[in-house]
Amino acid sequence: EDFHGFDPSSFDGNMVSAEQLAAMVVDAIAANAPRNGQKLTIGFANLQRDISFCLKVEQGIVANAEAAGIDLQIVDNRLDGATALANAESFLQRNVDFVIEFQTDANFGATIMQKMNEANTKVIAIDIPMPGATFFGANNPKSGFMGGAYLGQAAIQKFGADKVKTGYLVVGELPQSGAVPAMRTNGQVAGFKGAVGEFADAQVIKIDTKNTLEESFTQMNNVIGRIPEGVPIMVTAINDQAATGMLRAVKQAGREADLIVVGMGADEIQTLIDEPAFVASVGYFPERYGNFLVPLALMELAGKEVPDTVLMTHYMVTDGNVCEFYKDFACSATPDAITFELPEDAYKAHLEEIRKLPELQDSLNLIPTN
Amino acid sequence: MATTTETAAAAPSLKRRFMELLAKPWSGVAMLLVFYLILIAVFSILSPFFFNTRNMLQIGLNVAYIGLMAAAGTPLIIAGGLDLSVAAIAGLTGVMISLLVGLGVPVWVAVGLALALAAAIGVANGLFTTRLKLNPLITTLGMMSIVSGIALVLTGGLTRPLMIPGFNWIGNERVFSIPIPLIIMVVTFFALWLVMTKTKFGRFIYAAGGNAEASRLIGIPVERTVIVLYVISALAGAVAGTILGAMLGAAGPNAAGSQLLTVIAAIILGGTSLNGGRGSVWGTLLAVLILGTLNNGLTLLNVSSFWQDVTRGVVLMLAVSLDQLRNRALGE
Amino acid sequence: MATTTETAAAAPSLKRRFMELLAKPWSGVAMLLVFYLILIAVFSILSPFFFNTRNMLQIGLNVAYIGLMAAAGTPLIIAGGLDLSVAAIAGLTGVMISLLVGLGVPVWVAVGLALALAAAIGVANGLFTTRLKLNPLITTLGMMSIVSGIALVLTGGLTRPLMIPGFNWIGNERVFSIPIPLIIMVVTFFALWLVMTKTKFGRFIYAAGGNAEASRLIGIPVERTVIVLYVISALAGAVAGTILGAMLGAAGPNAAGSQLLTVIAAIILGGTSLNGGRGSVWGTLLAVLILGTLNNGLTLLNVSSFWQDVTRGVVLMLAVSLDQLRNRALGE
Amino acid sequence: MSSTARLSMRGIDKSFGGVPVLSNVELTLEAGEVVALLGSNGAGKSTLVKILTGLYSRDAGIVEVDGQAVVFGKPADAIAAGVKLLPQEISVMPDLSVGENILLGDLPMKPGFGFKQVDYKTIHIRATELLAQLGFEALDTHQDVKRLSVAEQRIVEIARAIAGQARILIMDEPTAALTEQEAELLFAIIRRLKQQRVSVVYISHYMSEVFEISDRIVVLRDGRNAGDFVTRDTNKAAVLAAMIGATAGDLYPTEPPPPPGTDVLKVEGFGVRGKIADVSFAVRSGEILGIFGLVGSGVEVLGRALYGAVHSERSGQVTLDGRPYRPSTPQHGKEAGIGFVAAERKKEGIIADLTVRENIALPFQNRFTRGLFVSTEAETGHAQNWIRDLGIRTRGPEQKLRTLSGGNQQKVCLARWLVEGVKLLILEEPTRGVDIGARREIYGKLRELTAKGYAVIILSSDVEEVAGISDRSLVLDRGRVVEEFSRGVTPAALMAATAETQTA
Ligand SMILES: Nc1ncnc2c1ncn2[C@@H]1O[C@H](COP(=O)(O)OP(=O)(O)OP(=O)(O)O)[C@@H](O)[C@H]1O
Ligand SMILES: Nc1ncnc2c1ncn2[C@@H]1O[C@H](COP(=O)(O)OP(=O)(O)OP(=O)(O)O)[C@@H](O)[C@H]1O
Ligand SMILES: [Mg+2]
Ligand SMILES: [Mg+2]
Repeated sequence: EDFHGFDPSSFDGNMVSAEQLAAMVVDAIAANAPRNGQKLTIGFANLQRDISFCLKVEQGIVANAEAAGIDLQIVDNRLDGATALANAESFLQRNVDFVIEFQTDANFGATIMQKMNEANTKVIAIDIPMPGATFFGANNPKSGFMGGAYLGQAAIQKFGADKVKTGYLVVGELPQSGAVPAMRTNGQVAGFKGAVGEFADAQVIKIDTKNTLEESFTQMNNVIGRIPEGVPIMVTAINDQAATGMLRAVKQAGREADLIVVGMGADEIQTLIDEPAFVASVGYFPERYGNFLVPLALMELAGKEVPDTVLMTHYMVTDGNVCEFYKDFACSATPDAITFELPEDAYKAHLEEIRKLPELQDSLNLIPTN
Repeated sequence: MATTTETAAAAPSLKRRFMELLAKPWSGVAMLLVFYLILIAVFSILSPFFFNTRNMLQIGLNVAYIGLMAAAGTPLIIAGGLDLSVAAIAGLTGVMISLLVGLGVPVWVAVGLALALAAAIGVANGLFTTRLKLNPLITTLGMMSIVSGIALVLTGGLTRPLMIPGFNWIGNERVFSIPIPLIIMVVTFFALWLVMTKTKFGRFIYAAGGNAEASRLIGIPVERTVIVLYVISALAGAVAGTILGAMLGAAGPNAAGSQLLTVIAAIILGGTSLNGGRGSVWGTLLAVLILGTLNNGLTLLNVSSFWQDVTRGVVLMLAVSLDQLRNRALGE
Repeated sequence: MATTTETAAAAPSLKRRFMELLAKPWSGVAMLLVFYLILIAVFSILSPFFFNTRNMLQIGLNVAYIGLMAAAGTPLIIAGGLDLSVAAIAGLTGVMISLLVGLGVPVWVAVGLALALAAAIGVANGLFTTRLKLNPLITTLGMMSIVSGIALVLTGGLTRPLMIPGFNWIGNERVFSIPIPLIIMVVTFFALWLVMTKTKFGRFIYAAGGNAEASRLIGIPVERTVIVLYVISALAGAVAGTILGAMLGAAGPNAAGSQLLTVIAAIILGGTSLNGGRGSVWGTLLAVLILGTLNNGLTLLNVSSFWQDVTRGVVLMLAVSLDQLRNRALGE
Repeated sequence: MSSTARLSMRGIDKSFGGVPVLSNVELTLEAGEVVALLGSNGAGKSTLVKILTGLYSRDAGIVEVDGQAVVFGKPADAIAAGVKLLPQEISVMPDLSVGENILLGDLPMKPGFGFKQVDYKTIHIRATELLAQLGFEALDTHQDVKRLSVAEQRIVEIARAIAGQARILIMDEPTAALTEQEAELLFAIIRRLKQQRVSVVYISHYMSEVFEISDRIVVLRDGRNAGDFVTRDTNKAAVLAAMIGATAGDLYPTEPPPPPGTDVLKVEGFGVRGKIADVSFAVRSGEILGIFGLVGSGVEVLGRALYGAVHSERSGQVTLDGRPYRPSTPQHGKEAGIGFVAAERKKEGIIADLTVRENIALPFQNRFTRGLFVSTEAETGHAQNWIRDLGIRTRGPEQKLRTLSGGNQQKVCLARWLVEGVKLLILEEPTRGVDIGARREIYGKLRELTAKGYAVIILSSDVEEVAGISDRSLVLDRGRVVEEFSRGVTPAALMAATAETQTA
């Protein structure tokens, strides 16, 4: 359905105009009068405000809310379930008209949604699903698989297929963040294997990045001794920050020549450009989340039908195409650029496999069909 | 000397009465109460959403599980102990309940087993720090690491659902419109206050922390007292974990971990001395409420979480200064 | 009694010599050293990647910034203080350098300014806790909240790049193949050891923490000593932040925050008493190395981070038990 | 005999870190008997009674109570068997009330809301009764013990010791902080306990007390039994000979002091707000000035105010060596050449975790600093001199002060100030807890120091000491000087000076 030029199923992700937004607000107010009698108010609960990804999401939402002329109340869930619950309550206390939740874990969703339903407040959930809320966010299995496959193909181009098999894949994980983000890192491994074929499990090293730069650095430092001199070190991680920390550690150990990195999220563009070993990152475009979220919210408030799941479209971001996504950065041709192809069969098989995993049975709607 | 007596007589009963009030043992708590009331007044003026029954109860509900841990930590610190593992125990408890229920154990039996496990951890903390005389900070920090490690291993690091019929009411229901977690917290504070001030055991707590050597000398079972307090702290952690799990409908392996510093800060801010021998649960309660109110009020005012950090720091310092002002006035 | 005397006579000088060794002031540190060597031996056997110069230096590099903060925290705690703001200062320092350089300030001038800011924070901590006699735990916890809040506000919460020509060598270069951060850490430990054991100021540290009242009465400037130590701690935090920023090529507003508990744990595990008066920097160094080695060894063994938590807890308890064994043997 | 004895300890051995402290020590006690345990500082008296009450374990030996072999693993076991200790070092719970401190071991309870409650009312009634026996019925039993003076805290501890029913009561230097009047009241209580067949071990360094109260005297020397006397059949000289292995000379120096020099410190109309007023005196080089006063007389602040350790408002004129002198911190006092030893050794004197060497060298670190660093050798040399000269019983300069006996800790506190440049020593209770041999050494040393030109002010609640050592003495009462005496005053006259104003 098209809502003043916004169709969630075919939206390109560029911010809609202020006029369009204003028209949406008019519709929304007509269907749902502002609860404070003056202005529509959207509550946004951010996951943890000092994570750059989350901040970019927040900035996108702020920009859209300002353009639409609606009020925004922002809280910080601080990666904590109890805080998320208290924050949700504070939204109800403030009579917000709509809530955008970016919270820690799918399992906390039910309780928060119960309160929201009681108060008749609609919710969009970002990246972590909540029952009965519209889901908007990353396509975890696909983005992970893309990144892993890209890493494999780029590594073959750089080191040759035989040498790659002697190398090590190091994945910076975040195990405590749950099954849904884990689809990303598992996808990375599957994608990598899909691209390089047989690859010994013993040569896959997983480290816990604890979602910080310094921990990624430290743990990469710790494992680097396990990787024999001269073999390829192929690095990917849960996000660009972790990938960067790992990259720094390898560089510091003086083994940059053996290194190849594919990031996740494309939110450390400067590093991507500056570091030759950092060849690509899977684009998440968090700064565009707001472009989806605010129109989606207004659409729901206006009483229009919205799909229950809106997944982000991901693209590989490289030195060669970065300018297409981020105008502030220039594109540059690199000699080792590759033409990326998603190994479709392996990808299908991977999706089949994870659909059977018991821990994902509650999140099947987040597993794409293609 | 003649002059001194004269001036003392000149500025008569009023100032002196005030000084006498300040010198009362509960005057430190009274200072915190004043601070709390000022905080409430300020937020009431600044935010239209703040001062109403619902929000006040909400603050109580938000801090209930923190308050429980801080309540039980207070007599422990007074007796000269310290429990850094309490929040990890809360996390493990939620996880245990969820896992046991998953294995088919009835939920309240699961809660009972989880409490028993917590008690065992408390006994271990107590034995290590008293009988083996290990440093409490390192011992309970080590225990924290072990307990939360086990919770992570058991769950594979994942948060587990905890929506169980007949269970979640303990986190969500209200009695006479007062949330049950808040009732549990208040009852705990009251019970601890009774124990600490009215019973022999309670006096032993203060004696043991004030001067363990002297207490032992007059036959007070110092070690047993401290062990019991470690168990109480661990149990409070377990109850906090149960309540939190019931409230959230889910159990994270490290659900309460981020609140450990808040718990310790509340106890110390409440006037309990880390050196032992001194403190009261009411001070802790006020400190918990102050921290919770600050959080709630600033959030309602839409203050960014970064500025909230700054504000919290300033408020902590101000609150602790008050007590010092009192000491100054008393000429100590 | 006859039998006891006999056995005492039978196992004569050897046992006694051993007891005398145990009674030496450095024997607690020696116990930790033994523990450290055992740890190294175990990992050397279990992992082929562990025992080589490169990995050993790597461990040193990993813990350098933590060690710096723990080193400076040691005399402070010995003197009766406590600094929970040190890690937040590290975060703010990296951010400050990045921001100032962004404003066109030459990088080393920026470092100087950030150090000056840290010193000012240290002075504030010192004045609040000595002159105003505020509780150090609450004061520096408040300061931590303020400092990291400011760092967050300044950066808007983002990690800032810190790749500056002529700067990053301080985190990445090696001298005679020894990483510079490690050199800085070792030099700091050595300098603090000299100050603490060989200078007048060092004596004052131990005296002030051992008995502040008595020290004051023999004319020792107790407050000044403690204030200087707060400044040293804050400066160490700033240097740690600088090194960390240079190593990572980026400055996060809360870059070192997760290591605060490690810093405190290392100091206490190293044998420094939270009650003041007792401790040594070498104990702290060993504790830092033990924690770093454990992390490195377990990671090389591919132990999951969850089991690492469990193991770390057990090792902490074992390490602290050793010292108790010694006290037992001494009959204390 | 041993089968009927109330207490029999035989063959007791104890060593710390391999160093023997007690060897084959024996102690017996009959029902209703008062045995004085005597010995120099560090002889092992406290260690012996700590073993008896389960605070320390013994390495070897037998303890029998009423003929039954007992092993007390902890003091609670000893208490259950009727053995109670009043320890040498103050051991109170500072943040509990006086009443609770006294009755904590046996709290009166009353029924309450379904559980037994602490009966605070009875606590305060009973505590007040006990304090009344000690002449302190006016002490408010509701206040926290930390607000009391040392002497009052000591009284609280004594009240605690005599509360309830002990069969064996051990008192380790109970009168060290008490005045003679207070001690007399204690003796009355001990006599009454004796009639109730309670056995008492009484440790003291005051010979006169020992002869007044004890039935038998057991002497320890270097951790061994060195004499067992029936009190009425012996005399001080014999006991002293057993204690210190030599025949005793006079306690106080007898040779006439050198003529005093010029005024070192001159005080005119000095006052400390709320504590003392209008005090005037002078002390000359080469002179020992004794200032006697009971607790509350101002004797506890006068010395501190002159040293710079009192923050309250002061008034009047003070000159030091003819120059105006107004110290506001102890540093000022020290830099002006004054040394100060506080009465409360444990709280205000020793730094327990530092070594003897470090403690002695602490106030004047600059003197041991060579270039940037402190010279440990210089410190050691200095410390060793005083260990020898003052007869400090220690394993060596590297021993931690914590593990020295009380009297020896006191000597360390004094030794700190015995350096060039100090011209006035202000000593509060300089020989509290110091054995008689060491006291003689300390007094002798003070005389030597004055001969070198030092001036000394001794503030003491021990009349005999003030009478014995002072060249001149002042009596302080309720913040004012009430009498001044010259050399040769009798203890009785000093006491009378306070008594007069008390009754007036
Ligand atoms: N914990 C300990 N560790 C090592 N040595 C100790 C310890 N306690 C006591 N000592 C030593 O044991 C000896 C006896 O000490 P004790 O306290 O029994 O003497 P005392 O006779 O009571 O002396 P005083 O009259 O000074 O009180 C002293 O040399 C002392 O240094
Ligand atoms: N030796 C002295 N004789 C007479 N009066 C004195 C003497 N020393 C101080 N005073 C008076 O006592 C009052 C307070 O003294 P001072 O200013 O030295 O202490 P303070 O500033 O209160 O203490 P501090 O600086 O240690 O906090 C002043 O009125 C001062 O004149
Ligand atoms: Mg690149
Ligand atoms: Mg003794």
